[in-house]
Amino acid sequence: MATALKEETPRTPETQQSEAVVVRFAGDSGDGMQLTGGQFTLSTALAGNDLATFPDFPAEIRAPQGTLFGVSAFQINFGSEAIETAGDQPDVLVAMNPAALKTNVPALREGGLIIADSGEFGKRNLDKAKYDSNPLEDGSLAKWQFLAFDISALTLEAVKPFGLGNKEALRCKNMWTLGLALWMFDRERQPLIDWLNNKFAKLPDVAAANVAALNAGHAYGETAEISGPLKQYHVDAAPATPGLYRTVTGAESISLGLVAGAQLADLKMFFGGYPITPASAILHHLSRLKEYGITTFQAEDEIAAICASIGASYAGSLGVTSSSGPGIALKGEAMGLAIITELPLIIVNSQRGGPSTGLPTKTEQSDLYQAVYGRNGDAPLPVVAACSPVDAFDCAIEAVRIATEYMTPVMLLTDGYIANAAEPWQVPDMDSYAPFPKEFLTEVPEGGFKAYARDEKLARPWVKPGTPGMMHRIGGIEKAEGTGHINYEPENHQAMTDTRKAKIDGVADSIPEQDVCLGEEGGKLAVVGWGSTFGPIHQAVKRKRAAGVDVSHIHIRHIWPMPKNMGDLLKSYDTVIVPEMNTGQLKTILRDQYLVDAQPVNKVSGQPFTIAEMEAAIDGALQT
Amino acid sequence: MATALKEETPRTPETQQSEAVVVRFAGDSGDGMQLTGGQFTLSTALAGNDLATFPDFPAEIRAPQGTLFGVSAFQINFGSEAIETAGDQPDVLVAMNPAALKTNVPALREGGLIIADSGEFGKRNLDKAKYDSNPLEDGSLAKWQFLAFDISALTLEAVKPFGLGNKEALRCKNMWTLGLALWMFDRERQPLIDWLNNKFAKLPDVAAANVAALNAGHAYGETAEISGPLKQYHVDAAPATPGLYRTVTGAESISLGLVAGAQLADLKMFFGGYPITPASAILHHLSRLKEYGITTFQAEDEIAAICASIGASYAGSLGVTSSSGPGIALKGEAMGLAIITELPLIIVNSQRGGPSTGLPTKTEQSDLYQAVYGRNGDAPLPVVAACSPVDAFDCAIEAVRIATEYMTPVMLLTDGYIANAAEPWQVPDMDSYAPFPKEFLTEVPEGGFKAYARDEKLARPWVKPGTPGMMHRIGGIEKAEGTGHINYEPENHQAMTDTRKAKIDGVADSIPEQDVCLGEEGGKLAVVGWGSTFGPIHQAVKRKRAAGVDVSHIHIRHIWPMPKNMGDLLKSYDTVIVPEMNTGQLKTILRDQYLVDAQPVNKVSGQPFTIAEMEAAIDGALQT
Amino acid sequence: MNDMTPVTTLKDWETDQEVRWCPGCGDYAILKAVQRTMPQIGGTPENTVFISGIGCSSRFPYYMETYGFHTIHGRAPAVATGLKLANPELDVWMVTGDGDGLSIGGNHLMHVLRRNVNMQIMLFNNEIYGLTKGQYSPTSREGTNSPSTPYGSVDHPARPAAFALGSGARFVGRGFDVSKKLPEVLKASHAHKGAAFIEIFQNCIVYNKDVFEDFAAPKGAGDRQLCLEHGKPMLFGDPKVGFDKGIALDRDTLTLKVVDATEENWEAAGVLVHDQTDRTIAHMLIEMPFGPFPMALGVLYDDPRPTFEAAVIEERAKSAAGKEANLAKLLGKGQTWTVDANEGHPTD
Amino acid sequence: MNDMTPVTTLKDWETDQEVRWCPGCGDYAILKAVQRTMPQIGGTPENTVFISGIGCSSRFPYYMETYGFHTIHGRAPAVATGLKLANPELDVWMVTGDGDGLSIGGNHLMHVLRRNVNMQIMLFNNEIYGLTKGQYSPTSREGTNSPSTPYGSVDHPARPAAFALGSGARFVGRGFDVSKKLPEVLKASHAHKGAAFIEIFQNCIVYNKDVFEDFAAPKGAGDRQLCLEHGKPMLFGDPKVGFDKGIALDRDTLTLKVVDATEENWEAAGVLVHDQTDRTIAHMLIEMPFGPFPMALGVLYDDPRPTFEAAVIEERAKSAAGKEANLAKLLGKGQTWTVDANEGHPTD
Ligand SMILES: Cc1ncc(C[n+]2csc(CCOP(=O)(O)OP(=O)(O)O)c2C)c(N)n1
Ligand SMILES: Cc1ncc(C[n+]2csc(CCOP(=O)(O)OP(=O)(O)O)c2C)c(N)n1
Ligand code: SF4
Ligand code: SF4
Ligand SMILES: [Mg+2]
Ligand SMILES: [Mg+2]
Repeated sequence: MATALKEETPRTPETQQSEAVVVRFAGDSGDGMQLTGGQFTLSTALAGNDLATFPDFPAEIRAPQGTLFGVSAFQINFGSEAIETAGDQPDVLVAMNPAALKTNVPALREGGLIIADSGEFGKRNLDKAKYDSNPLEDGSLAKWQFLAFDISALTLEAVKPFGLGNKEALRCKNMWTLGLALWMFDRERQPLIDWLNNKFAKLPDVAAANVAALNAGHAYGETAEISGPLKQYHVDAAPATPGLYRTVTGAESISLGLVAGAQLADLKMFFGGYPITPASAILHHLSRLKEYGITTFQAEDEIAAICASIGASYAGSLGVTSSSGPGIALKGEAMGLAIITELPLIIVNSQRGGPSTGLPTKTEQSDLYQAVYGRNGDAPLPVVAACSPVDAFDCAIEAVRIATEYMTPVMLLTDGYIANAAEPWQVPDMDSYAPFPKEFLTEVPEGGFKAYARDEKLARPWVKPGTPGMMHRIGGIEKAEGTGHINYEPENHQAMTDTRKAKIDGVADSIPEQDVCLGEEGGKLAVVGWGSTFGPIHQAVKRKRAAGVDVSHIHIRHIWPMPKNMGDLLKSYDTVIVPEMNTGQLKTILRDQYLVDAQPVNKVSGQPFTIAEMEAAIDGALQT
Repeated sequence: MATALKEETPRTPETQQSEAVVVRFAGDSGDGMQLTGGQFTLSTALAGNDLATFPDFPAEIRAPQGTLFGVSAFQINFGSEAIETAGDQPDVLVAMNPAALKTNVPALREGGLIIADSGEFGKRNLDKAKYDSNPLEDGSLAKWQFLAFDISALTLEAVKPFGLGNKEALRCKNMWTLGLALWMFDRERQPLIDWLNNKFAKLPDVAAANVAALNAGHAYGETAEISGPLKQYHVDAAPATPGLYRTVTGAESISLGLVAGAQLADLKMFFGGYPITPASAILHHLSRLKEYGITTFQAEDEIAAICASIGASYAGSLGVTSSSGPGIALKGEAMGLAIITELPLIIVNSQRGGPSTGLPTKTEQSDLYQAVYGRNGDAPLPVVAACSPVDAFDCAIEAVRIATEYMTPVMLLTDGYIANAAEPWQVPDMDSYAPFPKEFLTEVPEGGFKAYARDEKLARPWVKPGTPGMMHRIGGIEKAEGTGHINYEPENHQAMTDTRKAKIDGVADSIPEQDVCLGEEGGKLAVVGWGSTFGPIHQAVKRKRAAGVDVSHIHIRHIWPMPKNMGDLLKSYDTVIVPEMNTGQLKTILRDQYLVDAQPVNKVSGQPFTIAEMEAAIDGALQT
Repeated sequence: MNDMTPVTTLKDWETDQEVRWCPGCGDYAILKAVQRTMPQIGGTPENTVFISGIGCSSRFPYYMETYGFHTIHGRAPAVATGLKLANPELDVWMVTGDGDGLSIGGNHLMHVLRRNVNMQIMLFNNEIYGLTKGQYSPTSREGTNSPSTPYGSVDHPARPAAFALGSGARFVGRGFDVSKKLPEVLKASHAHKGAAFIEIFQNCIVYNKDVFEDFAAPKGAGDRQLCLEHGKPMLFGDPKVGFDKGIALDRDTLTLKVVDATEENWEAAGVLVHDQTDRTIAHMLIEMPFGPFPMALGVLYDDPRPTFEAAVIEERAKSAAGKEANLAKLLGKGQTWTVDANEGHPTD
Repeated sequence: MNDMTPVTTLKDWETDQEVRWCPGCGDYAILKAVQRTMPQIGGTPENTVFISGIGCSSRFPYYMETYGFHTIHGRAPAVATGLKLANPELDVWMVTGDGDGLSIGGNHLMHVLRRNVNMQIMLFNNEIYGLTKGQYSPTSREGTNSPSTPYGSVDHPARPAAFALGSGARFVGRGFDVSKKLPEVLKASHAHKGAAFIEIFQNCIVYNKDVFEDFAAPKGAGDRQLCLEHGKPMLFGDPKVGFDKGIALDRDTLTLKVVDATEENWEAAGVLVHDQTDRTIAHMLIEMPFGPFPMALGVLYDDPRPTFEAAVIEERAKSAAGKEANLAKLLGKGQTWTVDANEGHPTD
């Protein structure tokens, strides 16, 4: 049972029932840890546990082997209750080399279990990891349990029959490790074996070797259990709504949400992108989905990417572009063009650590200012933020709905954590989504055609070039009300500025009121979050509430405009705190819009908040 | 006396003593109205009046003659008291053709005087101006005084002796008009005659013809006075600090301020720009000042312009770049680079109407969000805003001081109105400015060289490439504290983010406390403004105070960070209103930072506020 | 030229918007030339789109009674690429200036040419920034006095046609605003499938008056213009009295030279026959210095290859072939499991 | 080559930073080649600056014990231009990639070449985006499978050297990562006053492994590499056993051809002598298709003209000549008036 792994963690009544384990796989970039983690995730999902993951890899493509900066890690938190974060502290650390041990062991819970490949703890690797002596031998790991055995040698042994070269053979180490992990948590091997055979269909020897390594690792567990400290744990399946499930990463689910959104809007999609970490994955996903009426275009830069998308929207497709911080900065001028020409457009921002190039592979929420305010002129646009891989699907659909119904660019915020993390996902039934088909203007309306006529949402008509009788010109210069001709008149500019603002403000009419996702309306303390801080906030609030603390969790999905009841809701609490992975950006909007004394809680380290940090913030807010 | 022109204006005790007249010259773009206005301004200045101007010209280079959109106007407000705005309503309108009359007469004060060139009111021109009948004849100008005579014919007559072609001869019309205006306001002709002779030194016939036209216009005034409604007015000189004076536009004074700032900092200046209205004038001015150690570089685009300036700053020059809205949007990514590499840099933003291409030749204050928030990541930089052509000089120096003392990019905000408007300016005595010479690190300091060592202002050392022994590398990836090497560690990123924020917040230690520029600390109402709304706010507050209203004017020059006493100061008023030529951007900062219920008063028409609008806003705020 | 029976007239291509260029600007003549060309190529206004950046030249779309998009500075090629990929049926014309296309927009221009998106790209080269009041541009000649270069510019100018060819253009044409032959070049550019680059010299009478007069002035034009025609000898001189000079190639030094030649003896004089598919000759014609040589006008190079949008469509079709666009299936892809209604726990 | 007595050794150019490219990446070899070249050209670390954009290649400055600036994606030419104008004494080397330099940064590259800023521009062409994990780049060959083109790319690739020449480059060199001759090309680029463009083929072993093997592999290299030397015949074949082929020009069709030739009979065989100042030949060599022809390496074109910074300095000096930098006078320029102390009113 998992309790053995958990004994030191103090338990609240609410969490005691939950069985959750945090495992971290860490190794050299070349060791295939992300793959191991991904496959372990899948097996966890198949076992019916709820889960959350946190892949954390180096900025280098392939850092020199054995170095500290070349360590790649994958953390998974799984359990028989709802899991919202990848876990504060691992209970189990698998360390494939000294560098992996060194960089990851400080995070391990006291008393947690280390599994290390002793075969990699030779002098050379110890030097590279800047260890003076072998930690497996010098007693420095005393506060943890540890198990070291020569995984390298065991793997070589296991795959010997398949005649692979030494290098190739050693590549199977990760499968050996995965086999061991599968045994530890009492998992089925068959799905993994199927997957390996499928993946290496063209290289049967490699497939067989990997399967052998997997089996060997599994067998090692069984054997070692008898003789040593290695134990098997069982984590019950988490209760879940009945239905079909799979795992999904944020990048996948945004891509799928965009596809679904375009279908609901009855539009073809044009995706213009330019590679940048961590946004590229969306481009990669969509470029495999040509049969869904999607054109993907890798442009020469971010400016061309958004401009091509604007061109496609002008042609009558749903233009979508995507980037992260630095690339989004470059798109600012063109966003203004989409705003003034009132064309639908989705801009996905997968946020990463800034400023400038910053920390490309780390997560952050520091582009909220840029999203809401970062353009020349009075240039409002709606902003929607996803809070998890699963949520990203619905957020993408919502962004498409707003963009097409209101004829406006919409910014969809996600971040590096969401993009890479995986969650179990109940495959949505598209029949349960109300379609919002977009109609093009194809006939000159009574009273004549006006390119800037307005419907009840203040949206202008969308006319595809190629439509007879409605030729017209648009552009970035201020347009005359109604006709859309160039117009520099003071009154007209005032009117158009007001209309653009009113149109975007009006989006609030089409979104749900802000709810309290945990706790009550009104009370001592509201913790208000957005984006990927959802998990740690939610867990912390849950724990605190279980301990009888008067605290509620409000999670904002619609960053701009906000739900209409937001001001009243916030004012119903004595204290409002706003945890963000930035220096305090959402809090600016809340204070400006509602004049509530929202207090920032900030972390800008490229790492998600831990639940413990959130609990401390709640304690702090209630003390003062 | 000017009172004749002013009789309908209700006067408060404070303003009654002040003698001020507002004159607007309006004509076809080809009529040389900007030149006429500029020269009239000069003669006004030489007469010792205080003054403010508002040039308002069409977006087209040379719009077709006679059209409504081709009208170019120049307004001047001058008087014997301090003048802060170009005036709400003209007292005198000079209309050189029907289009000029049509577009400008609505602004004219009831009872004001129209002077029109009847020679241009033929059928063709009336048609172009969309007049069904001749307004000079159909009684539609009844609520104004008007004088129409054939200026075209009179000019041709006057310049006949000099044998110019018809087209060239007609070009002298503006000098005829200027001559008349000089007579009306009792001005010296000689400086103008000198200027004409100098300007046309190489074309003596043209010079002579222009002088003749000028004299003829003047003589016409004398003659017409005897027989008709034309009267001569005399506006006393305004009291002024003794010293040497000239007129200056905002674009000139920013350029001069940058030159002065660079000298005070003991640096060479590198200016990288790309043409854009209304920012280009700064590039034009500086490119004539090579002897001041200035290199100007017209780059291929705005991104190259800022990047070249960053390169020059890296080399040890003062890098300066300048643009307006759309171009500033393009520079966002590179600003992040300057922020993380902590290099001094000045970014001048001459704001214009937005969004997108917007209204290039109109003024607006809608880039404040972009200035304060418009970048990816947590990327703070100081923002300084000029309020008038004269103020721009000191603001530019202040920007240079902050940039070099704190090793940071600084945004200097101005706008189209300030850039083009002219004011009398007491030529500053540079000896009265404390120099702030920047020292480069040239010797390895004790304890070794660190590229990201910090001084008491948290600024890092500036080392010129070429300096022996301190070779180092910088870049846009997060830097390690101290060394500046690449560093992705969570703690380091947190520390560097905090330091960057603390450094910019610390700029507040070096700026004066916020003062109340008119009125008292505390009271019923504060009108808080920034930038070029200074004039109308100040005049309105002055008038209201004279009428006994408890209202004060606070003008913010340091937009980010703000003076330390700002919060307390704002809280000392019952009500705070924030007039802005945008949809409410400064108000966001005030509400966020100080949680004061600052209420926006907005105008987004491409036109400055009028004093009357400000008075109405004050009344409105006090009623509720 | 593949003229068709016109179904429209010039009038059908005029908008009701007041044309707002300076009186006398070369843009007027180009506008007329384009409006004259459209009926001849059998265009229909509703299927035609003009895309421009920012500049005087880029105001062009407002005056064409077609669909039009006046975008932002330098980005027209990108907008046009998206438009064309989204609807390849449209006849797309791009209008840009020497600043818009070669200063801020040079990169997009390069890529649209390299990718070979099927559209006509008209670069109005007036060797100046018109709209921003006369600063020098990347094509301004060395020593140009302008507000930003009061003592004369020092940059070596870019050569649009050389840049286009270096970027991979498969059609390079040249004309000038008031040239009667401009419609012919436009027609050829339209007939070319792929990105067709046309440099149009344009007189900015306000800020760079008459810089092209040396070859564009009607007087003596014959001597100063080499009007290229595929398959015809490169003769010039006043055609009214008969050509009297030709362009020949010194095959030893690989340099062009001007030789005396007539329509009768050109072959003997070694005059080159224009082969618009010859890249080497295209390079030479483009780099041929004006002064010692006439200005090469017309279609300098025309050698089509597959277009980008055709390739994109083909690739899309190929990769989608046999696949079903079933969203439900897509959502449920990969390894899945089912949670049973009774237990709320997985069953497989 | 103008070698000087080295005052530094290779070691002096190495930093203490861990090199973070993938093991086996071609960038290592280029780094060594550059570090080897620096002493030979008499460089001093403190007067040398490496400027790069973003990409694997652009990490280069961190490994050179000189001044260095790892800027932002595509903008290195602009930063380097500002640096060079602010201090023309510095020896500036730019490092860029096929994505950095030709995708997002193409425009700046064009302009730095056109302006002819005196620096060495090394474009590491691995025909892929390395740092972002393997998407195709503008130089990727048609049909490249990559994460963003899972069914093969369809764009026609850009050719860096052709682009450079079309942009006005006066020096175009080519080499590859592990080539022993790379330092010679680098030295020549340094000796060239002005913007020197060097395309360096670089093996990205992770995402585009061995795409250049066809000519870069040591085995059979003689047959596949045309190593150009100014004034020398264009011979190739294994030099160890004697060249056996040459490049000749068919002067009728103006096309290059491969002919049998040896070091003895090349003249008779019509083999071209490399004239690095010949632009026409440079065009042909650059466009010479690999496969039927060998890969042209070395200095393809080198014909200096005045540099930008020299012109800027000269213009600055000329326009400042005789003028005094008197700030007080400047501030008080134009028509002024004085307000008298006694009256507070103007007196003149
Ligand atoms: C981002 C941006 N930068 C600068 C400008 C200002 N601008 C408008 S047009 C132009 C150059 C115009 O030159 P060109 O393309 O040659 O067109 P022309 O006016 O000569 O026809 C510039 C710099 C702008 N509108 N947007
Ligand atoms: C503005 C911006 N856009 C995109 C990126 C992401 N990015 C980093 S390097 C790179 C391309 C690298 O390719 P290349 O220049 O060929 O260098 P290589 O890694 O192959 O050496 C991209 C797209 C970025 N850092 N900044
Ligand atoms: S400024 Fe020049 S290019 Fe622009 S409209 Fe006037 S003449 Fe034409
Ligand atoms: S990804 Fe390619 S180019 Fe980048 S370091 Fe690795 S091998 Fe080199
Ligand atoms: Mg131009
Ligand atoms: Mg590359």
